[in-house]
Parts: sequence; structure tokens; C-alpha cells
Amino acid sequence: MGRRDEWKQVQNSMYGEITKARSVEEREKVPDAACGLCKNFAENAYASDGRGLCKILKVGSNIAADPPVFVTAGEVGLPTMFNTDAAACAHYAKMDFIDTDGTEVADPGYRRVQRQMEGKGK
Amino acid sequence: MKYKESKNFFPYPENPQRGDYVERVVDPRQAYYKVKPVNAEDEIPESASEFQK
Amino acid sequence: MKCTECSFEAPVAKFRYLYNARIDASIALRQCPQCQAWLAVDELSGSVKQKVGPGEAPWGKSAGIEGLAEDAR
Amino acid sequence: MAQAAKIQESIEDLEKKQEWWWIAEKKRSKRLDYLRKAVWKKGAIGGNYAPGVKVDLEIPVLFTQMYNWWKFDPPMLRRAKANAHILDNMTIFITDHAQLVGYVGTTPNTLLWRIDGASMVNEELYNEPGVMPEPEQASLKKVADLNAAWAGQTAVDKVARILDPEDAVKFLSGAIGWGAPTSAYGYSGKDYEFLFAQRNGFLDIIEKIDEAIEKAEDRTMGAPGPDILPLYERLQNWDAMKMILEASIRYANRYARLARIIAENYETDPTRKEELIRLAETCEHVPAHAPRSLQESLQYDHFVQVLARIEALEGAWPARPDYYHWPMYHKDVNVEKNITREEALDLVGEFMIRAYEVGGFGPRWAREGLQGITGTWVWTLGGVNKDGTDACNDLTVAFLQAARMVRVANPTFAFRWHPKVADDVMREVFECIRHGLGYPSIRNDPVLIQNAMHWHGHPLEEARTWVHQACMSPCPTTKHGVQPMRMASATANCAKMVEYALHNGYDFVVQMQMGPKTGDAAKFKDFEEFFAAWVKQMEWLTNTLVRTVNLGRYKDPEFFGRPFLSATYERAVESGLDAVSPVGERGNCWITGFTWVENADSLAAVKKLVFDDKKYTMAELLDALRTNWEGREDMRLDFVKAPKWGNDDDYVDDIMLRCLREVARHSREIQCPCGNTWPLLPENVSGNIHYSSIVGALPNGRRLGDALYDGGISPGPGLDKKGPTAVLKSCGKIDHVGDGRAFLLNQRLSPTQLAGEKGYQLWKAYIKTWADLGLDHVQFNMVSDETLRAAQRDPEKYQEVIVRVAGYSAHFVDISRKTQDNIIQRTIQGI
Repeated sequence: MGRRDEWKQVQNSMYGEITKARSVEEREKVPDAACGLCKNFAENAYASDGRGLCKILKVGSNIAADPPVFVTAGEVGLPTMFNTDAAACAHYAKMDFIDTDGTEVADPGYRRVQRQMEGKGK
Repeated sequence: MKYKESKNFFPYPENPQRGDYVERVVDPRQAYYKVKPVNAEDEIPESASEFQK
Repeated sequence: MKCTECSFEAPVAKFRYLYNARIDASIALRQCPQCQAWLAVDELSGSVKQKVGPGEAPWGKSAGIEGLAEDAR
Repeated sequence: MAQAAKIQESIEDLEKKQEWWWIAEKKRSKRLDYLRKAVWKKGAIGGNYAPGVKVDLEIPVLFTQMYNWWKFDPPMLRRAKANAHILDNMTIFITDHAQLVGYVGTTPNTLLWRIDGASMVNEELYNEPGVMPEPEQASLKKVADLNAAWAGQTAVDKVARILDPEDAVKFLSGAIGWGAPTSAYGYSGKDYEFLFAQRNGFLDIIEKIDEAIEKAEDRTMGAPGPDILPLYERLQNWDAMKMILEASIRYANRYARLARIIAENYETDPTRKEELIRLAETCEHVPAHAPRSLQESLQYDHFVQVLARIEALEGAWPARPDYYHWPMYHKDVNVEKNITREEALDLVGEFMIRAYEVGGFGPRWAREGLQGITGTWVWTLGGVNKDGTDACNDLTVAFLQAARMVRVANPTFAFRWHPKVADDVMREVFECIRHGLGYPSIRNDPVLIQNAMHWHGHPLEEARTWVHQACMSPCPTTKHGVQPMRMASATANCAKMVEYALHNGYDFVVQMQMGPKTGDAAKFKDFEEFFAAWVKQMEWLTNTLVRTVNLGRYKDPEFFGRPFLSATYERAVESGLDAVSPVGERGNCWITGFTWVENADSLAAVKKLVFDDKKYTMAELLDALRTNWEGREDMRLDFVKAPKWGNDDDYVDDIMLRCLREVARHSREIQCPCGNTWPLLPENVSGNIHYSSIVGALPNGRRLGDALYDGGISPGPGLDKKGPTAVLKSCGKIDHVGDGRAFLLNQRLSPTQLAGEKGYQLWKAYIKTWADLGLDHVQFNMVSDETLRAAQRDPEKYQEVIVRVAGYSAHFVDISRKTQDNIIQRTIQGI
């Protein structure tokens, strides 16, 4: 696979499926083990619409598959959303606390600024 | 009530079936008049209450 | 390091790093992962100097932590 | 109540305490007081919108209805029809006491939502706390439906699909830059020469369009050939321009009609009735015709700004109001004496307030990077005329006086200083700064005129018309000089240059291989190898951003389309091309360099401690950086103590010059769509705070999480230890013509030291040194630590304290805690 094809794959997984039209119910649901509650989730600082990157899993992983696929080697983290269900993820580690104070500024490691995450912090 | 029955409805001279419906709003910071084009025959929604000045 | 508010004890790095008082002083703000208190920490000794109330105590080269982060001019 | 108590205090007492905001309340007219307090602030508090501010859903619904109806039309025509539908049907309002009208939303507390800009912004809006109009559930459903209709169909979606996928992923990581490669958001210049100097009302422009159509039709109905083929598309563009101008006149007439309805049916006060009738007459005359009075002139300008913003969410407000409104001011106040100077001040003050209330929903990075404001409304004052004579006039002074009465954080002013500026004007400039507004910033007109000629080849006469296109960059207002659209995505997070040079191009924050693999830094044998890696990372970073924005600019007429902006541009009206098309433009691009000075300070620290003194190995340093200096505080302080920019120390200043000259060389290798250069312009707005948890630890002693320096060529806060002259001397080593497009310098001065006549003379002497050294910019904060700390303790009492953040001012209470602290950390220089 050439350079362009490799990055196209990343682009698709970052901006393809993840941004398709969703219902209000899908948008509002935050599972008990959501990626946004995991300390390995880094919120994207450009598109603050809830997408982020996993700090451990790389592109090629699929935590929705049965069995899930975990790829930890590679140059780009796995794109995921704050409310992606991570129940089947072996690397899920719930944060001790999350910071939902939107009047402070970007902190990919700790801050979650989505309305749906309000009240999810300690 | 229909728009055309309100004293706050001002029909367009060239097309009286359409017109401006004026509302007075006093919000926490300022007071203003607002207006938008409506059909004379349409019902005034409850949210657009009549006002007196 | 021990949180002066809730007594949570862990290595300094476990306390969320927030930001510095000024770049040329060894005082930094950290947040306790257990009680979320903001703490003024001496990074040289790894000890809490005092709690910083974000809504009350002014912060900067001396405010709120007066005497802890003097101008090193 | 605190306010009632303050009103009792005398102006002298308040002056002594330097509580200028209370003085302003006492001095301004009742009208200005009402209108100033009536504004719903649209700037975000840190990253969130203020309570009560809601997204406008009426406009996106109207737009989507009509845009979908005309799905087979070409871009500009389709947008003209949809936008005309908005102008004909949106709710409009007139605030009590207002003499000027026009807003980008349907009620005063609403934010414009330009739905066709970027799906990811639309998604963000759905998730944003507090901005949905009541009832919230119904609004969420409406927004979800709108988002579904636009998913993948917006301007940014279209650009992202054709970008190289590697560039797209890296740009959208949020690590190296911001902005959006589309004119849906951006900084559009206005062709003031066409509208104001040439006195063209919209009907005059329509006449020109009709002539152009007639000429083109002569050809399309004549002998066939390849040369006539592009004209078919242009004819549709002309139709679009004409259509939106006609709709704009109807929109103004809607205000006229409302004013008359209020006057005739509701208003009982005879004075206000008269005002409303005058307002109606004004809106019947402009924008259809060229203005005849100051009120019409200001109203015309405001309509142009609002109409352009309803078409696209513009992030800047280039303007030169004392120059372009002077003829009508002079006529009304001095010649015909139609209005008094006080009445003129009321209009000027309201003109500023009308701009202050404008705001649209912006993405979080923009809110965090421009905390407290909704865009950089930097208005240009002063300067020279085309023939080089002093352009300052009584309207310049009126703007400076009105600013002290209305005390808005946006717009701010930037003053084009030159040696011929009269002392009484300089005193007015100083008074604004002394009153803590943080503006005007001072710009060196002779240097910047030369700079505009050097980088972009603008002829002297055109260069002399320059206005700030955003915070800092000069742009002429002439037919070929005016830049229709500066897309902000050429805004570089420059600290990443040195960060990537240290980590072989890998970004440990976003966990991605970003820059080129320039080698394991632990194996670098000398400083030159390290510097060479820095140069490669710099070239890669600027190339990536410029490729993105060049493509966005090139494809914008197809992916977005700006009928209104085009209709107000002489060259677009003549050519029938979208104004955003590069054809006919000379080019005036610049790369905004956020977080720039960290490069020089970091490179110098590595040179000193790793390669010269050999106190630490590179491997040790890399280890300390990757663990955020944890447990290495002693080592971190050593790196802080290494030579730092701003102390007149050649060790580090020479490195700064080397860096700048490498970028300047590369600026001529990369080209804009017009074939012109891309010089660097270091400045930060509040991007230094937005990026604080995105840029990793650096060898200047900074940790991940710490605010970056406040920007431009300003020394690190508290690191300029040798006084103000040393700062000026370091900055004066830069060639402010050839090393880049402009260089922002923040300075904090003591309000106590600069009180009274003595203070003015001290400041004037400082400005003389600044000018003699050839610096192009300086701006001042003159609010004491004491006041700022008191404002942190008791924000309710200090709502009106304004500070200079970087290229803009903001209310201190509207910026995040980290930003407030960063401002307090800046050294107060005694001069």
C-alpha cells in the first residue's frame, strides 16, 4: 500500500464513519464505559465535537468487533468518540476524575467539554 | 387569532395577503421592536403575544 | 506528596499538572485527583505549600501564593 | 449597591483610583449608556458562551430551505438566492434609542450559525452546553436534522476530501495550526476605495453590473470561439451579484418600514419619533445610494459589514473609519453644521457598539484562542494619505474620545504612527492607553509601508491606504491590493518546530508521526545538526499549512461562493469572477506565527547547556522533556536560566535572527495562489493558552500545561529582566521590513509612573526610541497588578476592566484563569 492509500485509510477512519448523520438518541447516549470516561482518551483540539484519539490503540484497531481487534503498533492513534462504547476494550481505564469546565481551555488529557458529559466527572 | 385581525399586523400595500407582524420585546438587557413577514391568514402562535404601548 | 485537603498520598506526578506560577520559579499548580483541590506545589521539594482557591485567591507572580514565587530578577 | 456608590464619587476621586470605567459611565450620554449596557456579549468566557446567549436557528433554516430548492444552480447564484431569502424573511429588530441598525441574528442575544461552513463545527454546536434556544429538546432535534442535511456537504468537508489525506489528517489533528480553509470563516478585506472613496451605492454598482452584462452578451451573441466560453459562467455570477445587492436594498428598506411603523403607531416621545423618521430616511437612502451625511455613512458601512457577515462568518473587521467617514463628518460637523460634535460622538460611539454586539458561533479553538471576543475587529486610525501627508483629522480624535466613553473590548484600534502626527492626536492616543483600554496599538507607518512594498510589491500610493486585515497584517484597500479573503488556516503553532526537531517529528501529545523524521536528536553531534533539523521541521510545517490554505482559496468559488462580497469588489464587478478568486489580486498573504519566541529560547538553551557547556546530554534532556521535567526541577531551572530573548543578549538574539531569516528565505520559496510571497507574522492572540496543553515540554523550561509566551516577539513573561530598553534593543535587531510581515510586541507599563503630564512625556520618549529602532508594532497594558488581582477576587465589581491580551483587548473577567495569570506574569516595565 502506498503513502496516499495508507493515509486515506486513516482519513476515512478519522472523518468518515465517525461523522455520519446520527439520531438524537445516538448523540445523547453516553455508555457506562465510554471512551470519554477513559484516561487513555485524548480529545481532539481542532474539532471539539467529541472526537478524539486513543493514546494506546492505533489505527487498525476495532473495539466494536467480536472479538475486538487491538493494534498497539503504528504511527497514528485510533480515532474514537467521547460516547463510543468501550465496554469490550481491554485497555479501558476509567479516569479518577474528569474536568468539564468549559470556561478553561483545551486539555486533551483531562477536559471533556461536551454537554453530554456534564455531571460525568466526580 | 389570525395575523390580519391584529393591530400589530401591517399589510404590504402591494400584497395585502402578506405583511409585517410587529412585536415588542423587553429582555434582561434591552427593549426593542422586532418584525417579520407573515401571511395575513395564518394563525398567530401563542409564543408571539400581543402587546400594548 | 500528600494533599493538604484530603490527605491523598501519591508521587507528585500523579497530581494533575495545571500550570506554573511563573516559568522561573519552582512553584506550580497541581490538582489532587481525589478531591480536585488546586495546590501550590514546590517542585524542588515535592511538597504542597498551600491550597489555591481558583475563585478566591489571585494567582500570578505572587498573588495567592505571596512570597512563594518571587520575581527572580 | 456598588454602582450607586460609585456614581456618587467625584470624577477626581475616580481618576485618582484609576477606575476609568466608572468615569466613562458618568461622562457618556444617556443614549450611549443605554446602548452600551444593552449589548449581549458574544465573546466566550474562556471557552464557553455567556448565559443567555443562544444560537440563531431561524437563519440556517431559511438558508437550507432555499439552498436545497435551487440545487442545480452554480455556487454563487445558488447562495445568492438562499441569502436573499434570508434577507427578505429573517426577523429584524430596532433597539430603543438606536440610531444605527443591522444585526447578524434575529434577536440581540443570538449568535449567527453559518451552517454551510464545516460539519464538524455543526456537530460541535449540537454538543455545546447552554446555547440551544428554549425549548431545548425541540432545538436539539432541529439542529440534529439540519446537521444530517449538511453532513459531508459543507465547504470544509469538500476541501478536506480533496486535500492530500496525510495533510488533512495532520492539519485536523489540531496540533500544528488552526483556522479553516474556506471563506465561510475568515478575514475578508473590504474594497473601501470602491465603496467610499469612489462613492458607489448599491444602485451605482448594479448599473456597472448591467453594463458588464451587456458587454459580455455582445460577445456571447457574436462570433463563436473559445474566448467567450468563460463568459457564460460569469454572466451567472453577475446575476448573483445583482440579485444580492437588490435583496440588500430590500433588507435596508425593511428597517426603514419598521422605523416608520414604530414612529407612527407606537412611539409617543416626539424626539424619538423624529429620530425614527431620520433612521427610516437613512435606510431608504443607504445602501442604495452613496451616503450624504455622517449617519448615512456609518449606516452604510455597518450594513456592508452585516451583510457580508450574514453571507459568511467573518472573523475580522478591517476598517479605517476616520479616513473613509471623514468627508461626511467634516461636511456635517464643520462645514454645514448639521449636527454638533457631541451628536457626532454619539453616532461614533454607537457605531462601535453596533460592531461590539456582532457575534457568531465559532468552534472551540477559535473561542479559546480569542477569549472574550468573537473576532479581531481591529480598526485602523491615523496614518498618511496617498500623497504621504498626515491623514489624522478631528474624526480620528472623535473615535479615540468615543472609545473612552463606550469602553468596548471589540472593536479595538491600531494607530498608524508617523513622524508628522500632531501632538494633540498623540495625547488622545495616550489617554486611551492610560485609561486601560489596551488600545490603540501603535504601528510604525513608514516601516510598514516599506514592508508592504517589499513583500508584496504594492505600489507606494496603494501601500499607503493600508488597514489591518486582522490583528496585525497591513493590507491595501485598493482594487488590486485588497485581499478578499485571508483564510486563517495558515496560522502556525510554531513551537512545534523545535518540539519536532527534538523528537524526530513525532508528536507525543497527539500520538502521531507529524513532521519529517529528521533524526534522533540524542545523536546530534553539534548545534548545527540540531538547527538543520529545526529548519526542516519549519519548512514542513509551513508547507503543510500553506498547501491547505492555497487549495482552500483556489477552490472556494466552487465550494462556497461569495455573491455579496464579490458585488462590493471593483475587480469582481468588472470581471464577473468571485472576489475570492485569486485572479486580479496582487497577493497579500502571511503566515501567522503563534508560539514563535519559544523556538529561539529553546534553541539557545540547548546550544548553551548541551553543546557549549556540556552540562547535560541531549539524551538527558529528551528524557526530561518526555516526562514533563518530573523530578528534574533543578535541571529545568538551569534551562530557564539560559540566555533568553528580550535582554539584549546576542547569544540568543543571533539565534532569533537566524530563525527569522530561514523563514524569510522560505517565504519566497512558497507562493500564494496569486504567485506572491508568504512572509511570517509572529503574534498569538490567546492561542498561547489554547495550545498550552497541546505543546509538549520545551528546553526553555516550559512544561506541558504552562501557558506559552504571550506572543509575537514579546519576551517570555518575567524573562525580560534587563528593562524596557533591552527589550527594545533585542527587538530592534530584527529587520522589520525584510525579516517578516510584522512583529507583535506586548509591553506592560505602570499606570502610576505614567500618570499626568510627566507620564505622557515619558511615554512619548519611549515611543521615540521605539520608532528610532525601527520596530513596527507595540501595544501596552496599563492596568496594575493590584487591580487585576482584585478583579480575580471579586469579578462582579470589575466587570468593565479591559486588558490587552495579544492582538486584541478583552474584558479581564471574560478570559480564563490561566490567561489572566499569564497577563499578570508579564513584567511591568518602568520607563
